[in-house]
Amino acid sequence: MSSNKLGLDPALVHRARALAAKAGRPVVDMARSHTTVSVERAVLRLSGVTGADPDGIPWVNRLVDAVRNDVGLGHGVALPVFHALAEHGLEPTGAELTLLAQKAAAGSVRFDLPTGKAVTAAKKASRRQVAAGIKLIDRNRADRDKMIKRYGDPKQRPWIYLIVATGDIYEDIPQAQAAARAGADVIAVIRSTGQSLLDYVPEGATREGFAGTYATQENFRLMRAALDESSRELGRYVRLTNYASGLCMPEIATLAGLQRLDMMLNDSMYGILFRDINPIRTFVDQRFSRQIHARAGIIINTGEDNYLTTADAVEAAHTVTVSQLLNEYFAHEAGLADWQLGLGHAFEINPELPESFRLELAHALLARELFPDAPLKWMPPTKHMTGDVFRGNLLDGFFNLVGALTGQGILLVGMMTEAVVTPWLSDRDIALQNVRYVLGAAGNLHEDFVPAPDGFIQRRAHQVLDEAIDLLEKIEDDTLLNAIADGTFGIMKRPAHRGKGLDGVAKHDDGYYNPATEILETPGKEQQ
Amino acid sequence: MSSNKLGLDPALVHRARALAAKAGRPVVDMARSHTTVSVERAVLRLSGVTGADPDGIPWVNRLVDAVRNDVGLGHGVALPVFHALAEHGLEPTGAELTLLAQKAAAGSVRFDLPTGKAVTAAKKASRRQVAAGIKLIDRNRADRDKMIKRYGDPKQRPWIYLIVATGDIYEDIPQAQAAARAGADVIAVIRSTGQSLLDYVPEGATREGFAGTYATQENFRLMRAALDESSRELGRYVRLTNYASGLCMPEIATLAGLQRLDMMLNDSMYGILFRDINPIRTFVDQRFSRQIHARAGIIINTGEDNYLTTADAVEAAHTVTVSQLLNEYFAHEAGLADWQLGLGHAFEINPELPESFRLELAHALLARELFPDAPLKWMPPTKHMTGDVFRGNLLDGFFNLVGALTGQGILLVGMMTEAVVTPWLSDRDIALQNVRYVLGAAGNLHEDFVPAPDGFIQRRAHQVLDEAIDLLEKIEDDTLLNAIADGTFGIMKRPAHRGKGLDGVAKHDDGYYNPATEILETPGKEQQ
Amino acid sequence: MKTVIRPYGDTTGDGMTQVSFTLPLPHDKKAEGAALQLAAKMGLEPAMLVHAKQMGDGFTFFVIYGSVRHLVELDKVVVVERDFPLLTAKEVNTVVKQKLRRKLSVVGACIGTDAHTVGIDAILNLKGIAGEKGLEYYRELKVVNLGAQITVPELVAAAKAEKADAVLVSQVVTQRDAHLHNTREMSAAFREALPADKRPLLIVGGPRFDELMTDELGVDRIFGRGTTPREVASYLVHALITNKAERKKAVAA
Amino acid sequence: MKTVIRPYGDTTGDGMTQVSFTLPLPHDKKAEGAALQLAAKMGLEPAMLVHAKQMGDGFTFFVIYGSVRHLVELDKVVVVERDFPLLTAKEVNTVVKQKLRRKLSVVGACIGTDAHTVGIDAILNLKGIAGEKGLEYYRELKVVNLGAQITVPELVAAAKAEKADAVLVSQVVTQRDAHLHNTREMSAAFREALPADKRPLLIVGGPRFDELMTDELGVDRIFGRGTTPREVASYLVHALITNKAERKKAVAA
Ligand code: B12
Ligand code: B12
Ligand SMILES: Cc1ncc(COP(=O)(O)O)c(C=O)c1O
Ligand SMILES: Cc1ncc(COP(=O)(O)O)c(C=O)c1O
Repeated sequence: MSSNKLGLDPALVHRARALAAKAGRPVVDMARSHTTVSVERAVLRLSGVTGADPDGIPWVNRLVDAVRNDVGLGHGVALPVFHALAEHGLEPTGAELTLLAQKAAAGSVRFDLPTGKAVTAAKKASRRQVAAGIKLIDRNRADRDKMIKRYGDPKQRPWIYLIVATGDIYEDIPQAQAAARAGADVIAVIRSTGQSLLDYVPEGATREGFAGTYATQENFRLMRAALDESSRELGRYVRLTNYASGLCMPEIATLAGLQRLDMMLNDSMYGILFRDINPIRTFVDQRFSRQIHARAGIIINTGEDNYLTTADAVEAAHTVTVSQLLNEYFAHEAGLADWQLGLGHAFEINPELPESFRLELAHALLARELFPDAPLKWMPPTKHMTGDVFRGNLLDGFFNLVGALTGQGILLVGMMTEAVVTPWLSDRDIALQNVRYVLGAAGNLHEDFVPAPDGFIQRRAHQVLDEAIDLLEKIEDDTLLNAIADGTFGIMKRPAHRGKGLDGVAKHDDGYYNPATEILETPGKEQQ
Repeated sequence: MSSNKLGLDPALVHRARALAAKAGRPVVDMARSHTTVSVERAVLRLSGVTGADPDGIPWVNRLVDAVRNDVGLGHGVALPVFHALAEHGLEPTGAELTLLAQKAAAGSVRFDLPTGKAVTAAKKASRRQVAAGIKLIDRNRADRDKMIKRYGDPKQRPWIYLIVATGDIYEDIPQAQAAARAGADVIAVIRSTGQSLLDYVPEGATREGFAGTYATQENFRLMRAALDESSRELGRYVRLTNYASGLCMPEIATLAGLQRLDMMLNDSMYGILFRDINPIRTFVDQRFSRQIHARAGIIINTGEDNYLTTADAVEAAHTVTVSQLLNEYFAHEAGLADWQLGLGHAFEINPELPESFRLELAHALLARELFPDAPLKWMPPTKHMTGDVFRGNLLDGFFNLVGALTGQGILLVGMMTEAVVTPWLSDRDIALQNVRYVLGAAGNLHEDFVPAPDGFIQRRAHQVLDEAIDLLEKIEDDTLLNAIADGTFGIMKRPAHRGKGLDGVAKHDDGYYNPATEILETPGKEQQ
Repeated sequence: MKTVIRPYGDTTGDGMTQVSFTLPLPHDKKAEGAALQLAAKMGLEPAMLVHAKQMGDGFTFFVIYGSVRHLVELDKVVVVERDFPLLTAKEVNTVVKQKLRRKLSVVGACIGTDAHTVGIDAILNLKGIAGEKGLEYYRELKVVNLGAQITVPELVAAAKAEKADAVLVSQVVTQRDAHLHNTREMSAAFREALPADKRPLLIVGGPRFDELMTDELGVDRIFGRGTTPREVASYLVHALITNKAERKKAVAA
Repeated sequence: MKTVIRPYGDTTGDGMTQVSFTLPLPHDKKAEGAALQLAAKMGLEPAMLVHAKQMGDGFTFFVIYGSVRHLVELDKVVVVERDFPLLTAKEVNTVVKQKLRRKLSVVGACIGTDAHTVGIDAILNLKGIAGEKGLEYYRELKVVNLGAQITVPELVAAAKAEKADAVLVSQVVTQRDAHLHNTREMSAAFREALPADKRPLLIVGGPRFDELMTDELGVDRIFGRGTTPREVASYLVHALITNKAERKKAVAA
């Protein structure tokens, strides 16, 4: 749907985009000149390092820590690791790299920076090895394309997106399959509450998350396999989503690529604002993770909806727009195409407010018309949901209707028990029935929805866009990092030098080398 | 709201109306040349006859039966009764008329038709006495106007209409008051299941109805007094509704006028179709009852919604339109003004049907635009409601939305427990919350609702109007009574000479006299 | 299959259940405590009171979630399972023709003040329901549908006049147990009017009946929500023809 | 007021109640029977099964209405009633200033992996909630809000450093009883780290706590859904100043 129901001024829209680029540019520059422990671990994962020590700490962590101890991170881990590999007469394979990690952990390897010819050798070896990893990602992308061709995409827009959150992958799987059978097009496995602050990715199949299941490579694999089964059964490719955000964004993004996940929550600021992760760490991690997603053909979902759980959805509507523009800029810069941009927004206006539904329509349509080629992720009411589940199901219905009227791409299905529990099996069924009713009965009502010229909806949308431009001007003036420090987004104040994970950031030294970035930034050659 | 969103052809609309008048005319002629036991009892009620015998049979019944026994009904009861009154030296007052009834029941009075001067005397006496009754109705109307002036009408359209149905007037009253406090503008007290087939109106305050409370003069009085209290408390005149339909339509209409009820369910065909009451009986009763309502300033509610519980709401949509046009014709003929025509229609399309919501919009908007000055009574889903109360509340929300989008006048509030029980206190509260949300959040959305030119909604509305005109042509050809006999409405086949209550009908003899009809048909003099 | 199960929220055995009700109390802490007490008595443990809303002066509506401690014992579940074969219309007609050798006479009605005919019409009328034709469609059945608001004496008279093999009664209104009263009145009237061996098979149906109550109500069979004509026709053939011997025995006893 | 009441549908004493749950069974008569068995165990009698829907292969969702036979005994309702006077901000400040003669030190946090800060922020931050300012607004209170995902050792350390009179902990995530585990861990850590008379007042809050569980959780007070800052401030003054004598006694015992 690419309409012009709001009569937006193209010059204004262009100006908003240009301002976002200006405001974002310094952050990109910062991201390009820094690395993090997780970026480096992602490089090792791409090189084939797998598994964890007996305490559950992945070998990639042990190896990066060892390298860092010996030579710091400023040159990246690729050079010292592949140099050491050669020095110890090991082959450049995943298995032998893992062996190296084990040795390093045991203290039997010391790392040095190679010099001279050894540099070229290490570069070449590491690039070859990482390229093999990226090839797996490419193959997954091709496989996905094939499966979509075979099984087909959902018949309708928006795609129906459902959450599974038992904490136990073996309870998640049947629930996800049941949800798919009941009509879900996308299944998201919510993560355990603690995971995003873990500076490592847990290993193996897990059964003990709190309000979500750990994101692990094995859990990804199990769930994707289960949904492949469902796709076959249903004749419709069922997509799988997980969460990249957190201290391990680059690695989880990589694992998602390696296990053919289809969408990932990946926001440029969510970790900063809602997990108190250091802003610099986040921006650096984010850029790498998005480059991976771009390559993997994964659709990202951004997190603007979250702002409206802490800030007021009317007062802060323009901050959502600003953030969407920033997320778009960062995404394009990282190589993501428009179809990969599941920009977030939400139905979070206090339902008691007069005209709340029309305000929601105005906001949702603004997003739709600002980003005509992005799928847009439309999030259901959460903040104003209460234990009154009857009312809850009603609000979700009107949320679904806004989704249909404004052509949203991805509809995150709201649950009537939002304020009570993580979704029960029956909640999901009731919620899907709600979506089916609204899309079936009123899915084409957008044809008859014409915001009155200069009426309430148009005026509100114009006002939000104006406020967004004002704010972008301020941000451009004062820097994005300061804006974040001031509580611009979600009323969360996050100074640039506070927050978790800053110690995992390193500035590039001269001669920093990252074979993954190199490959990802010069596409074409390895890509098929 | 008087818009032209459907682009209806005024010539076609005019033609539809003309056809309805032609089809209705023979029925009106029939009604004008017949009377019924209930019409005559209504005359006596207007004259002030009250109370019942020890078995609960009202004195009006005993008196009419006695007259009928002696001289038949063909001349009406006014002449023989007032003649007998004079003969027995009784005064023309309600009390003495009641006394006469008691005597007649005891067999100590015989009735004759007066002749010569006695005719003039009886006419005069009866007319004076009935005029006093009608004066009470006029006074109630004036009181209502005053109270509306003082307390005000509901702030919003549609008016919110809620049902109370405990079977016990003393449980009904607090529930009605609670409903009013929670936002109801109109309270309807549903009747006990058996009442409409009783050929008498029960007396006194009652506590033992099934799925509804008996309509009695005393129950009317008690509830109206309670709602007057609520009106004072709330600063908003709360209207009261009951049901005229049934074998006692003329009398109940009269009692409603005497107790200042504000709206009455009064359909030209409901009793025929859904209570198997004889068609002739119904049409005669209906005309008289409507003349009373016209005089009393009571808004009538017609019953087209019911057709869609037995017939399919899409297939039979045009039968609703035809019936509305007929109801309008009969109403105008009986003296009702447009603002008194709460023509019925309903949200009864199978919600599984694709585009069901847009079809509902098309139908509701057609009614709106055909009858721009009538308030229209918009009825909630019932047939496709199930025990899934969560889904039920959602459907009711979308029903409310159609009401708001199409400018309905009276919104009968749907209950999530429709398929389960007569409404509980909490059901009503949840339902009102639903209405409040929809009207508050999306009440003005009609400004942005513009059916696409020649789009789905317009085409559907035009199609229904065309089908209605076709059907009216057939009816005009074949007579309305035959159409009813053939199952045209609600798939119920009701031949003209079958059904209950036919024995209570009498053709006017020469010299038939009905002081009430006389007064009601020559307004101006008695009316203030 | 396990014989003991519990409700399922999102984990096997979690017992999760939702409850709502109104208490005649204004909303305060005490009222919430009262609601939780009731939840505990219902077996919710722990119970979360997630919503409370006062309505008018003296009532509060509550929504409660929690884990119910009761176990569902599958081996003790009592239900009326279909104990007769489901036949096609053709089979029904054949059995009637070959074994009864006359038309099977059925009289149907909606009795008392109940005027909900859609249910009985769905069973009897040609049109049927859910894609199945009603009993009128069955060549070997003679169906008289009396319609709504039929009194019990009218029904008994019609059953006699039609020499009904079976009487089918619908009851939809349940407020104040209207359906139970009317059914009892009806079965008592047939017991009084006719000797046991002349009495037609008595069948009632409606969406809110408990199918286990046949004895209490004095009827032969109860059909509930979602009944289809074919089930009824199959039952008629079973009860009146195929299984007649048993029935005779039972009546004699 | 009566001391025994029942739920109210539309008539006093009717006991009407609505229940829904899922059973791990495919939908058939037996499953409906199982659902009705559970309803009966919960005390619904008679129970009407009004909705059943199979979900996936092996689960069915049920909605049941019916009259619950349990009585609510109002005299046996146990609740945590507010047992302290509700003060204005001014009054709180005055008491602290006059009786404590120093600022009252409060440390707040959301512990464990829980990152829901809106609730604790509503209590502590200037902005407050429901038109009431948070504790930061109280001149005589010194508030340190540690924010989200604070570990218990971090919290204990901060409480010591700030010489906290009271520690306020929020827990919103309840899946697998996370809130209960975290609270127990927290109170145990304080018991271990500090002698009884040095230990700050321990308060937890969150929408799903049972306010009666203080003893089980080892805390002084629990605040639930819809708590306002003023209630908390009033309680602090009551527990730490006005009622200190009693508290001392209790601790000694
Ligand atoms: C349609 C309808 C009407 C129509 C009836 C038209 C008609 N000719 O039948 C009209 C509009 C006239 C009407 C009026 C009223 N109705 Co009404 N109506 C309904 C409605 C919406 C649908 C019922 C229906 O048709 N179901 C579809 C049929 C196919 O299903 P069914 O009846 O369950 O039948 C199936 C089975 O039960 C079984 N079955 C049924 N009978 C029999 C008999 C036999 C022998 C067998 C074998 C099987 C069998 O087989 C059928 C097919 O599967 C329901 C609400 C709802 N959604 O259920 C309210 C409902 C039944 N009505 C109700 C009420 C109260 C009334 C009124 C009394 C209201 C009033 N006071 O004005 C009036 C008066 C009616 C009266 N005197 O009885 C209440 C009953 C409450 C209760 N539990 O006691 C309901 C539940 C609505 C409500 N919540 O208030 N109603
Ligand atoms: C806002 C919100 C978020 C925001 C939080 C932002 C922030 N900075 O706080 C974001 C989007 C980040 C978020 C994320 C998640 N959330 Co969340 N979230 C909510 C939501 C919508 C509202 C909570 C809220 O703010 N309520 C408003 C405040 C004012 O109310 P309150 O917390 O009850 O506080 C009041 C009282 O309880 C009391 N109180 C509370 N604490 C304290 C402390 C003291 C000392 C005192 C005296 C009083 C007190 O006073 C307060 C004022 O009256 C709820 C759903 C809902 N509608 O309730 C889900 C909800 C709480 N979230 C939930 C979940 C599962 C998550 C996630 C784990 C999902 C995931 N896996 O990704 C994540 C991760 C969060 C984590 N690690 O903890 C679940 C919890 C389920 C459960 N019962 O276990 C809920 C119920 C949603 C659901 N149904 O799934 N969430
Ligand atoms: C963009 C984004 N990332 C991540 C998350 C979840 O993060 P966590 O796993 O830290 O709770 C969310 C939550 O909804 C989100 O919106
Ligand atoms: C026009 C009309 N009259 C009367 C009734 C109620 O009639 P009864 O009291 O006969 O059930 C209805 C039912 O909804 C109706 O629509």
